[in-house]
Amino acid sequence: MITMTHYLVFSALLFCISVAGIFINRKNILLLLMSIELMLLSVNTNFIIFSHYSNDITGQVFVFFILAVAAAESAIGLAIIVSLFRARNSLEINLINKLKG
Amino acid sequence: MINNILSLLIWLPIIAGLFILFYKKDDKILNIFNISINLIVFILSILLLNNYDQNSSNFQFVENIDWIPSLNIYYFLGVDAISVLLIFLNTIIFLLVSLYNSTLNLKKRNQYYSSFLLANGLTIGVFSALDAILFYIFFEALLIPMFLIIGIWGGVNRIYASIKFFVYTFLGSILLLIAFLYINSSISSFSVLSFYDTSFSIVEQEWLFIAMAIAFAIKIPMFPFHTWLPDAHVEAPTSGSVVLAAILLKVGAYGFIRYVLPVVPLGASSLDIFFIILSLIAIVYVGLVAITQDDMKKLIAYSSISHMGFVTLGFFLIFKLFDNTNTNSDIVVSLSGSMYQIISHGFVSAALFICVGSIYDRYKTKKISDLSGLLNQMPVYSWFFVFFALANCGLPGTSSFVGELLIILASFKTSFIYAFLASSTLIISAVYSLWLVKRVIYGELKAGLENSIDANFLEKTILFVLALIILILGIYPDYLMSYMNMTLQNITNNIIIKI
Amino acid sequence: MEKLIMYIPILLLISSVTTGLLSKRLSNVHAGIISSSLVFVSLILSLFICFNIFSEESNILYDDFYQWISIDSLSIGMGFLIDKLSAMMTVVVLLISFLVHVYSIGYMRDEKDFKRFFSYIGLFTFSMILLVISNNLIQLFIGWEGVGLVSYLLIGFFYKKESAIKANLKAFLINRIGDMFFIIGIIMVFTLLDSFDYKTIFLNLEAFDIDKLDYIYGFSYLDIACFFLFIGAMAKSAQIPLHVWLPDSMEGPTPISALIHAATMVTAGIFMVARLSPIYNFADVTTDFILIIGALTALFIGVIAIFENDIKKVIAYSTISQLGYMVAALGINAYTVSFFHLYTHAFFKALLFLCAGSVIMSLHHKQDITKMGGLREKLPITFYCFLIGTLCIIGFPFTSGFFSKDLILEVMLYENTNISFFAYSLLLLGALVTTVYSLRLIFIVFYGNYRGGDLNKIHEESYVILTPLIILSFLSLVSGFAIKIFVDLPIFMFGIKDIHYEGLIPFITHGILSPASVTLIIGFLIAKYLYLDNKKISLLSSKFLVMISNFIKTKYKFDEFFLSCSDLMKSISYHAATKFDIKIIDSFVVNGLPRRINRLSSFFRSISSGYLYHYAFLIVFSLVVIFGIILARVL
Amino acid sequence: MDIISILFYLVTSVVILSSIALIAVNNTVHAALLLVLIFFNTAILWLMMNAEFLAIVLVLVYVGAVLVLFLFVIMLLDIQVQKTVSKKLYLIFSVVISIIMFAELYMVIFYHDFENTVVENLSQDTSNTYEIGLLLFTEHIFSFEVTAFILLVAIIAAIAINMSDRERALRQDPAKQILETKKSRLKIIKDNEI
Repeated sequence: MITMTHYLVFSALLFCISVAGIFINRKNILLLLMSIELMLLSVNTNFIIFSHYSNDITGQVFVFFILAVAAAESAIGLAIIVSLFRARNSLEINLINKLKG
Repeated sequence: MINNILSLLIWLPIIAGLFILFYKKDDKILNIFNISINLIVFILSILLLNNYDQNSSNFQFVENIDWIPSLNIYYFLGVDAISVLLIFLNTIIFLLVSLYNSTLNLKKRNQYYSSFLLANGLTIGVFSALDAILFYIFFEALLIPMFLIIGIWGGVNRIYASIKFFVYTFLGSILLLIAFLYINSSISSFSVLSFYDTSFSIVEQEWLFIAMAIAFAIKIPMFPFHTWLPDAHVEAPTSGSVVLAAILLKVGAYGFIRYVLPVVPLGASSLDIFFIILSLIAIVYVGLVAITQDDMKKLIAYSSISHMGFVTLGFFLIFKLFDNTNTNSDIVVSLSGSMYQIISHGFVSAALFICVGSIYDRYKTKKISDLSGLLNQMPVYSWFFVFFALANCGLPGTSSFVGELLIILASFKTSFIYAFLASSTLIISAVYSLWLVKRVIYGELKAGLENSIDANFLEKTILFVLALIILILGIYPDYLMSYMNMTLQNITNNIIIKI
Repeated sequence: MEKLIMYIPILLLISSVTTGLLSKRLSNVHAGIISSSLVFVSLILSLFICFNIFSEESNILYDDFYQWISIDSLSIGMGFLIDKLSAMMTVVVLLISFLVHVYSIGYMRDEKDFKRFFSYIGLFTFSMILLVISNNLIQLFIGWEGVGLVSYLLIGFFYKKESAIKANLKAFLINRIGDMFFIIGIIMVFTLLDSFDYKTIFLNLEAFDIDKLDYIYGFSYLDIACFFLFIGAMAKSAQIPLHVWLPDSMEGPTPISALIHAATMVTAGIFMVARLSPIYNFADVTTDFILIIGALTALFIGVIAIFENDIKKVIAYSTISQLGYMVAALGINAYTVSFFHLYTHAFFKALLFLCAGSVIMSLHHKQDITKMGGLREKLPITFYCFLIGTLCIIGFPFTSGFFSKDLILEVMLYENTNISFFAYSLLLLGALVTTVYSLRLIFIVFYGNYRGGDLNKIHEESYVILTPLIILSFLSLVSGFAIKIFVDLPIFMFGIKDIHYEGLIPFITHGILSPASVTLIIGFLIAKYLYLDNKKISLLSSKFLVMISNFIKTKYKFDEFFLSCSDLMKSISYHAATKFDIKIIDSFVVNGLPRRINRLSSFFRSISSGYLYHYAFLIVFSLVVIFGIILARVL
Repeated sequence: MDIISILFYLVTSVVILSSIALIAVNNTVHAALLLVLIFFNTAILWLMMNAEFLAIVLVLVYVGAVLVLFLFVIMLLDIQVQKTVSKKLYLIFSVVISIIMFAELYMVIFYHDFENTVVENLSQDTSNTYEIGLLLFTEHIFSFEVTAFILLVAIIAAIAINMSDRERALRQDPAKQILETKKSRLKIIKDNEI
């Protein structure tokens, strides 16, 4: 029998992997963005799990909003990446340290 | 008009200063405008001086308007005799400085004048504010024009000097603000009058005293906090130095007599020995340091510190005096000496800085080793210089003697050692002042120093006025003494009541 | 009468200010005449006042011009107190000042800064009068510093000469050392007796219970106060060891040496002690000290003069030596005697200086006596005046010096204590030394052959210069006969010390028969033998004596001592400035604190690398940690 | 073990493995394709939880639009695939951190003991899409409108960001073209000048 715990553990595992993805990846900012998408996915999954098992549809409405906002975010993110690439001709993260104090 | 004269004195130069920022076309009009504003302020201060009733010890010309009543902050102005005299000193120095400035070649003339006008108004504000927060705001805002004057029109190393000046004094004022807020938290008022009625425990008073005393000690400056002053003086333009020495240092001394001694006398009396020692160190040690300075401005700056040591000595002797005699007459003598020294030093140091500045304008050097025998080239200047140098070493008949005499007198009544060390200034100040005169003024004219003109009419007028004031103050000091007497009696009573 | 007194300083001030400020408008001669006549008017006024004072017994004029300071109980006025002492002193000061004014019109006529000079001596006379007529200690101090100031300005009158400006700085600083102690002394007196005013001081002193006096290390409070006051007098009146400024002060113009550094200013110390004599009466230890200092000065500084070759410096040393006599007389509380010597000395020393000035002027500003000689025929008037001056100083019978010096010696002998006898012997030896150097001067300068080139170019100066000489010679000769006045002179309110004086004739006979006459004769013989006949004595070239004379020629190394003091001060100052002030306070503390903060901030700066994954890592890491903490609490 | 369990384990293992692959690969195209796989499988999981509407939206919007956008960008940018080994230190740190994080999450999950939560399929009769629509257009209508506005802003922002520097954009300027002369375009360099 697949219980709520199974789902939750899966979702947690997915989240942790995507967190590791953010650190491990130091070459390509696109992969970073993908890791973030993955993270959002795990979060959404969590919403759906709780919505399902507590029988409340509102959680799914939230997922809907998150999906919309995530789409918008990835669109802007990609736009930034494009202009960044134009400016620096590279997407390597370890070359981007303009914030250095 | 006479009822709102303080507001007028404060805001007229400030508004004029802001106004002048927008006009930069004609230097002549700027000069006339600047001088006339300063002249008006000066005349107003004479009115103030005349209309002040010296037989009353209350604050006069009081203006009390709601400002931020929810935080107990009021626009509360008023003066007693010491404020009036300091305001008068302030306006006359600024008038002379504005005259002097009009003889200079300047970049950004309108902004320069604007800074001075702002400083003028703000200093009057400092001296007339009776609300601690209002005082604090003027006290801090005063830094801005001074910072700009040093930082923009200063010498080579001006950025370092101006930042040092700013940070140093700012650091002190934070402590001051904390002290004010603490007092407010217990009496929920920022008015000086209610400060005087407070009664804190001795530990509280000690802490409050330390916080406020450091703020003002930096401003004066007292011995270990003094190193910003020589740097600031060396880099500041001449008029900036004049204002710095004649006015800004007095703000610290004023703070002591208005906010420290009467508010936390117990704290002050339990820690006064440190301040007496620091003052004596300032007198002897800083005086010694002044002797071998090669930069004239630095020398005068150190001598200023040494002379301000007398002021603080006079302030902090009072508790020991009271312990010894239990009467207030000695305390009044000591405080009178300090106040007199403050006013006298304002004029003497201003005059010396103007002299040095004029030498710098002509020869582009302040180094003593580069100069010699100026008497041959510009006799009028040189004689004024000699006169002011003599005044600086406390020659009787000049104003500096009076303050020093009274303070040495007071210090003798507490301890022979204090008096001995304090009177050693007679020798030390003579050494640095007259050795300076010997090397710069006397002797054969050094090659390469020819072709400079003597003082022009305006400069002669400025120096003559200063010399005249110094002489009059030295020959007939009783006018000021009796003018201040009631106020100082009142302050003394405020202090004694709480001990 | 009181009004008249006020006019004296005012007139002098006017003289100083007009010649000083209107220097461009006035011609030299006019300036000289104006200031001389103003001084003359004040002289007449002072004479008038003096006669008035003497015509009525113990009449004292006392009032304040104005209140200088009044704070509660402390009140200091500017005023005057004219008794016989100050009235006579005023007359002496103004008389000599007037003569020097007149003399200077001739002497300084070629100077560029003629009017500045007159302004200075006007100011000097003003300050001196302020000092003399003052009725309180603060005004005394103001005048005291004022004359010091003018002395400073006048020594540096030739400001281009390096030696002159060194000398004036030295003079002022040494005087300042004295002044520092002087002001402490004044304040000590004030603290004890609660007033600066003479009248109140002395009244309080009379009422004061001497037994209640504090003792510090065995010295009474008054002893110490008087000691400090006397240090001030030592500096002003050039007593060992603070005498070093006076010989150097001869860099100033010669009339100044006559007025300030011989007749008036240097006697201010004597005047001060005489003025405060009621207090000094109680200071037994200090008066002994004064006596010793005076006697030592009188002898040992006199000895230096024998080896000095600068005509002005010889007279300067003789001045110091004569001041030693006065101080010694003060040391046995014989204030009037001291004052008598002050009074006669003022005339003959001014005379000597003015004569020296005349000689110097005739020789075109040569001062070295080895380059002079045989000037007797060429400068007859100067010679006779100089001779009179010399006779006075060596105490030749019937001259003024005879009376005053003999009186000092008599009183000293009469005192009859161990210490006074010691001082007496020193003073007697001093008298011998005085005779030797004075006669040496006159023999070398006016006798023998001229050693400086062509004698024929030399001629007497104009009568503007000679008239004051003649007047002074006359005064020097006759002033001694006023001895009765001085012996009876009451110093202020207190009775005088009993002075053994039987009348003029017995005094003269006694004086002629005293040991002083023996020293006179011996001195004359020595001087004649050595300097007039130029005989060599083999004894003098013995090793021991040469060593001693070489030591004397170094002036006992006092100059070196003060120089090393000033070097010490400079090096302390230099080290304090560079090592302590700049290095420790400024660099270490003041700028060190921001440096620490900078270092801290640069550490934090290195943490924020700008890399996204670093930030992300930090965020996640702190998230994990916070989460862990919450978890640990919940579970 | 029922079919649901098998499906669950299958799907989850695919998702986990491909997500591990996703963070490990260097090739961006591969990564994007792996992401497609992950999304598809997650959609299956969502379907298993009766969230049909969202599962379909995920496939349509994410796989169909967003990931295609990713692929477009990847192709547009022509990124060189660089094979550089990540520093071991980073690897260790990240793995450790994620393991700790997982452990913490795991503890939370088991602490709450969600096993007891019972699924009551009350809404079997109405469709999931209907219910979401009902909620979305009644209670959350304002949020919905805001979302729409956010999307609009995103569109405009994406355009604006890439429009910003005009210098680099290749554009014809007829006026400049006319003014060009032969001399200004051509420079003859002689032998000795080289």
